Amino acid sequence: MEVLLFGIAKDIVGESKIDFAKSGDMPRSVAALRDLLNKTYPEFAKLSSLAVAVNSEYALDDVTLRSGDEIAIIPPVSGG
Amino acid sequence: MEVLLFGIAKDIVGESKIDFAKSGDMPRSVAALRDLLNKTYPEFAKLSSLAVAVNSEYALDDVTLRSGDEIAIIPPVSGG
Amino acid sequence: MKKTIIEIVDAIDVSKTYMELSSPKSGGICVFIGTVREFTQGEEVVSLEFETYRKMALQEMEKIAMEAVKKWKLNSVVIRHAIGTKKIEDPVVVVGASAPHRAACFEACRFLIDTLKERVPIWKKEIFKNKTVWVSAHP
Amino acid sequence: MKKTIIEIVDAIDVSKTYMELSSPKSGGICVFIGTVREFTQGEEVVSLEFETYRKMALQEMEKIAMEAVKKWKLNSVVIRHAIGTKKIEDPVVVVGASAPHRAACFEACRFLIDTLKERVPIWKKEIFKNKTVWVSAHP
Repeated sequence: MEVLLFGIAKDIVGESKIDFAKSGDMPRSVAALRDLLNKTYPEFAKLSSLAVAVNSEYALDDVTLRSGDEIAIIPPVSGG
Repeated sequence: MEVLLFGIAKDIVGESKIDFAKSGDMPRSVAALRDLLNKTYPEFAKLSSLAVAVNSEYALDDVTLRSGDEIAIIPPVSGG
Repeated sequence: MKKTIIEIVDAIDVSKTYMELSSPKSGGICVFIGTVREFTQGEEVVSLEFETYRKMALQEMEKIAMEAVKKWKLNSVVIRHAIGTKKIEDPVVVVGASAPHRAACFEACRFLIDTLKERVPIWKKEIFKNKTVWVSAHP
Repeated sequence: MKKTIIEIVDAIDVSKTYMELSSPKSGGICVFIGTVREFTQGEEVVSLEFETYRKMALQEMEKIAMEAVKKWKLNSVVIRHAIGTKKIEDPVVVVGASAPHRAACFEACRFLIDTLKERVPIWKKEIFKNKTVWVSAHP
């Protein structure tokens, strides 16, 4: 499972994506993904907000993650 | 004293101006001008509103008219 | 120095408005364009004819621009109205404002067109197939 | 048939927006242009860098356009955002709406830019002389 990173999220991790196939401990829900990110990269907890998109739609914490999903971390947006 | 006419006011009078030097009875105030117009051309009384400009500024009824003034009848505006 | 462009013209070139309003001090530019609509209250319009008391109209447009610049701290304002015969889809008026932030330019732009319609001496005649109407003349 | 134009581009040509929104059914067109301002909170900006999650951004922009068309009965909508490096005075976003009457196009245009800023996945980094800042990232 790949997780795409954008904006400050990319800077925090130092990569444009995280591949959970490599690390082995794939999170099963949006909430679990958030917990894992906050634990691994404490800088995430300092952001104004952090959203997760599953298959390019905003996803709430209870959404289940499947291995084929396109998952993205959406730090505070600032277009316009 | 000349009074400029625009829009429907021009259509009502049938001219683009009224020259009071010719007709002799020059009104002394905005109110007097309105009275005269309404008396001479009853169609003016049917308009939504009727403003008068003296020297290209909107003028209230009590404004005095002098022979050198540029006077204009302003029927309801509809720009834009 | 605040820039204001006030004009009454025969034909409006909308595409230049943006460059007239652009400024390094602005973060937002709002432009409104009024165009000739093919139907008015269900009746098909052939064309519109605009006339103006030019000297007074320019003066009133200038006052409106000044009021807006002062109230919303604008960097620039454009108020440009066309006169003469206008066909369906032709632009008849363009107003625009630029400001550091977007709220100011939106509010100012709305004020410019609303106030222009209230008090600038310009008159519009609607030409239909079988009649002509001076807009707003009668209740 | 309602016309909507949704794009993420490298450089915005503002001048074509008006023609994209023009329609015989419209009496009013409102366009908002967001540009790079030289100062942010008193600090001089060198440039801005925009990046996007393109697939999702286009989808969210499309949803916003559809919401606006439905709510305000618009004839057409444009939402166009630039990405990459933008210098002072460059346009970074253009949104516009056309409608039979002006109130609808103003309200819709404001909705388009406000909602874009709330939920479209585009990120802006401010480049100053001595630092860079991801806008809105921290409280």
